[in-house]
Amino acid sequence: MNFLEKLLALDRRIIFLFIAIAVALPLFFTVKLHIEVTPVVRNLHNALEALPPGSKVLVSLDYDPGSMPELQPMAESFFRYCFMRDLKIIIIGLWPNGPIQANSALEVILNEPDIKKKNPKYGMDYVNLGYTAGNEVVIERMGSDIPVTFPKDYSGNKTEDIPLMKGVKNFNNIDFVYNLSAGYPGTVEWVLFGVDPYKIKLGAGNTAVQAPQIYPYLNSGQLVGLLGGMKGGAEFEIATGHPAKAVKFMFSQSVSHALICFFILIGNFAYFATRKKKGA
Amino acid sequence: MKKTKAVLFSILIILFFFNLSFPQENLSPLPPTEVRASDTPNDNGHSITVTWKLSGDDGADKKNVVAYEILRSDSPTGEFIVRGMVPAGNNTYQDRGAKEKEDKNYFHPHKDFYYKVRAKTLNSYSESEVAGPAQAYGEWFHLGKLPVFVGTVTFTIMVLAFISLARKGKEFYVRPLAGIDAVDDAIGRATEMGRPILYILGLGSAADIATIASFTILNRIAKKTAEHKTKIIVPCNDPIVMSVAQETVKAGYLDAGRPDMYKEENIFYLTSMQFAYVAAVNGIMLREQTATNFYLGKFYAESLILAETGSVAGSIQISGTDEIAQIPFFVAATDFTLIGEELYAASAYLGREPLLLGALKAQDLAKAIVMISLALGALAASFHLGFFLKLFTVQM
Amino acid sequence: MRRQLPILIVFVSGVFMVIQYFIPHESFEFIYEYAMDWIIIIGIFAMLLGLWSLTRASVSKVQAKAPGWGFSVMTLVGLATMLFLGFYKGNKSIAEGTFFMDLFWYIYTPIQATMFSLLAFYIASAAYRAFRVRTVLATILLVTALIIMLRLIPLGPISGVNQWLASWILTVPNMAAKRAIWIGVGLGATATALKIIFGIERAYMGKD
Amino acid sequence: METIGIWIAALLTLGIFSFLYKDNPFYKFCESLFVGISAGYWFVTTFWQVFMPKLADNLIAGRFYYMIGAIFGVLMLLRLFPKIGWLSRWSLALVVGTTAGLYFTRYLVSNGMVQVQNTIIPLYVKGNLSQTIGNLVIVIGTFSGLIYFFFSKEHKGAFGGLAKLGIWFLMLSFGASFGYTVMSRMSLLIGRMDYLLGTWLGLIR
Repeated sequence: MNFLEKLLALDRRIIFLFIAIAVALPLFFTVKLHIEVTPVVRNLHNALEALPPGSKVLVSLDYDPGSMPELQPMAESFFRYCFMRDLKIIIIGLWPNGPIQANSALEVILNEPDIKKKNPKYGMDYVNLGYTAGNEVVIERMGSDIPVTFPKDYSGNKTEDIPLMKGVKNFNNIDFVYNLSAGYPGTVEWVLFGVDPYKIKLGAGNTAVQAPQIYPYLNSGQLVGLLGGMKGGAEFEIATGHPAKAVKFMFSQSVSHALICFFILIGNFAYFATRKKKGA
Repeated sequence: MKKTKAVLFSILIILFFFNLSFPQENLSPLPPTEVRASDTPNDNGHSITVTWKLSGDDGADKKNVVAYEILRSDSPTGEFIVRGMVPAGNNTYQDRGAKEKEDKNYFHPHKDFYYKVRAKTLNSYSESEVAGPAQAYGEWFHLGKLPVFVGTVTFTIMVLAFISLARKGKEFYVRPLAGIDAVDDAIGRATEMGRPILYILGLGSAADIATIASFTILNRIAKKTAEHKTKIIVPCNDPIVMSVAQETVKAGYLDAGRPDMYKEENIFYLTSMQFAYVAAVNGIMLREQTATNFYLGKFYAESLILAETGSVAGSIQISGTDEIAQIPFFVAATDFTLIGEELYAASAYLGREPLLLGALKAQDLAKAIVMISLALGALAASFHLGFFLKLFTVQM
Repeated sequence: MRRQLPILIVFVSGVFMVIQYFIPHESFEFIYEYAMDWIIIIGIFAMLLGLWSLTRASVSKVQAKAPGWGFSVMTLVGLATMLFLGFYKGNKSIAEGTFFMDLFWYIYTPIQATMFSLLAFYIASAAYRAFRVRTVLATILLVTALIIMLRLIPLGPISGVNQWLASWILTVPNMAAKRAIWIGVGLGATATALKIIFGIERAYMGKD
Repeated sequence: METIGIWIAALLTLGIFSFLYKDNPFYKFCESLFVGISAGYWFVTTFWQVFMPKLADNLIAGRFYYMIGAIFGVLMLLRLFPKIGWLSRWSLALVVGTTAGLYFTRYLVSNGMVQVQNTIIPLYVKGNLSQTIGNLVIVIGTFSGLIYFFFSKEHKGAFGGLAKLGIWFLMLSFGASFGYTVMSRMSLLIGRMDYLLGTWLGLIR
């Protein structure tokens, strides 16, 4: 068996090893990748920029640990952006794990030096209202009364007593809604039960697999902007001028994508070369 | 020109002062007009739809109306309570309620209700005249679903007609399908090698159509394995699927006349959690050295893990799913793939039962109708004829 | 009785569900909601069948000292631990912060995330094996996959063209092919549903 | 607890990864533990989150319609007793019949009518060449794809040519989906690597 034939029947484990290296090694470096911000992300960023400081932003985290690699960086970069711009954050979850994910993202962001200087206060600048069962019905109920839908926050305080929630009755008192979604219930439900009846302004981040199903809502204008998968997360970080986890992870993405393409090419090269030989 | 400016200016000044002295009354917007309340069509009978003409002060240049409140009462002169609110620019509201009598928000059907609409500015409001009475009642047919009804009836008649033709002994031709022809070879290979066959029904429940189609295929394959005296292993991820799979395989062994060879412990339940199930199936493939793997049914992300592990083990693999996102991975990593509809057709192919073949013919006829509609529809749309699209439009 | 009655139940419940789709009236809505709940409840009872099958298989492996029986002991231990922890404090057993949830976070979650991430390796090895220019079909598969993957790699001057091409492929020809599959699946599934309701497809019922 | 937990999680992660090299006792250990834990977790959570609210609470509240579901549920369990096992078919019939009826209209509408509706688009858009081409490709692609799925006629002649075009479209779509999915699969691995190298070993931050 010569080299080319060996290459043709390459042991899978060699590919596995290269993939592991291609993903792990770039994590040690911080590289300024050129990532172009696509219009769908740009639109979301512009809509957020238009909000005056003090605006109230509702963040619905509708995912679980399975989608953390893609959506957690989006949650972190969004919280960072809000704190820097003095936007008030109201967190909820339509998935039971959402508010837990929010807390772990907040833990990361609140420890960043820039944010520490701002010193956001729980109850004044951000609040976590926790999870309520009922999927899309929760959105409908929030349309008429948010404090009734979420009577207590994540740690059991009465929603009415929280300073940030003063004057927040329903969607009329919310300036923007941001939804991170990994499936049902998620962005589709926010569009159908939030945007359509209550005319809320909605931006979303989705897993890459989910994103194509959401595109029609962008074209129709029901959705302001969309972050699709890790790349969308990275674009948002670039747009907000604060490259972080997603940008860093994108280096791994590029290297591993390039590696797969490279393997496909050498596989075909070996295939052609051996075929020629046999023909000769 | 100067004069008008001066007049406007003085009006503004006057308004300003009035505003200071009488903040409420003079800023009241014009009320909404032509308020109508009627039963919401095509619903369960617990909702009334209210429509109105926008207030004269609702518009881009005036903008002082921010929202409309919808109020309801049992009598035209009684107390009106707020039922809901919509932002400015909207002119309809569905007043909905629960259908359970014990619910706080129960909406009484067949009862007279009266409505008012209130146009609101930031610090003032004005009310429309009272509309009504209106009653809510449930409908017995959803008119918006008429196209679906027509489709249902037509398709049902087609299927039944072809099946009755088949019953009368009419023979139907179906073209060969690569994945199906491979099934016999795959079973033969396992027999020669003296190794078992692995059959995976996917992650669907026993009620998923793809899973049921897969049961029929399992039944045929079990019959063949019984004839060849080859072992068949069916690990399941749903308890009901497991029960059905046991019945199905047993029936296959009965058909082959070998009920004695049926072993229930080869059709077993592992766990219902996706990746734990996959972890265990991976182990089975490598430890049992299965010669042939079938993956037929509903598959999600695990499809590629299964297919690649099977290929490491050197098994012949035949796959099929209607889960569109997973077909590419089966196509890339298994030897034969039944794409989408081919999975449903496979049961008819394998059994060659005339009745099932008849249904397949009905499917083809329906497909022809769809294709003709597509072509005609696109032509109609090119000439801006909208009626054709309406034939397929379903209102929910 | 053994075969005729079940076929009748299938027919009646199937026809009812088709009819109720067209009837918005609440009386049908109520039965529909009950029926859906009954299905869920049947599924819950069936869970016991699953646990029984898993336990019996593992126990018999241990009893027979079959190869790898030690691993069956691990399965039984894991199962018994979760069942005990999940019930011993009543409905408070599965609250956040309990040992039950610790096992979920530190054993279940990492294993399941890792199993899922194996796909990164397998997608690479499958691409290597399958994407060869052997036939026209394999070539089409290969070329489109390459174009789409290249969109994540900085390519300098041709990056823009490639981005455009990738999104065109995803939104136009890809969409066309998916629609064809969807429509086919729709017809196949409705035909199969009809065959089930009319009792023509009945292999799933078994035989006596 | 957290430190021990992270160590256990990291070791189990490595155990599963070891399967990539070859099947081994470490993987077998993780696998069998995973099966047991997951089956238990699933049973317990379904019991508390579905069984209690759906059945127990409703029965306590006096909604006895739910008894019907429970009776069918018990019939399902009779499978464990061979002599009366056939009674479980009644429950099975209810499950299959109900969902077959449900899926019938669901597939007809969302897979059939809605898709046809979306494909009825003008073949010529005045003054917009790219949309004209796009629409043309969509209609031709869907049409030829459906030809490929035709079972009654052999793929020969002009019909066979269209069917071939159809399968080309299908392959193009499969290639695109494959390439598109790579990113999300890599994301998963990046997540695990980040856990091992960052959360566990603290090598990266």
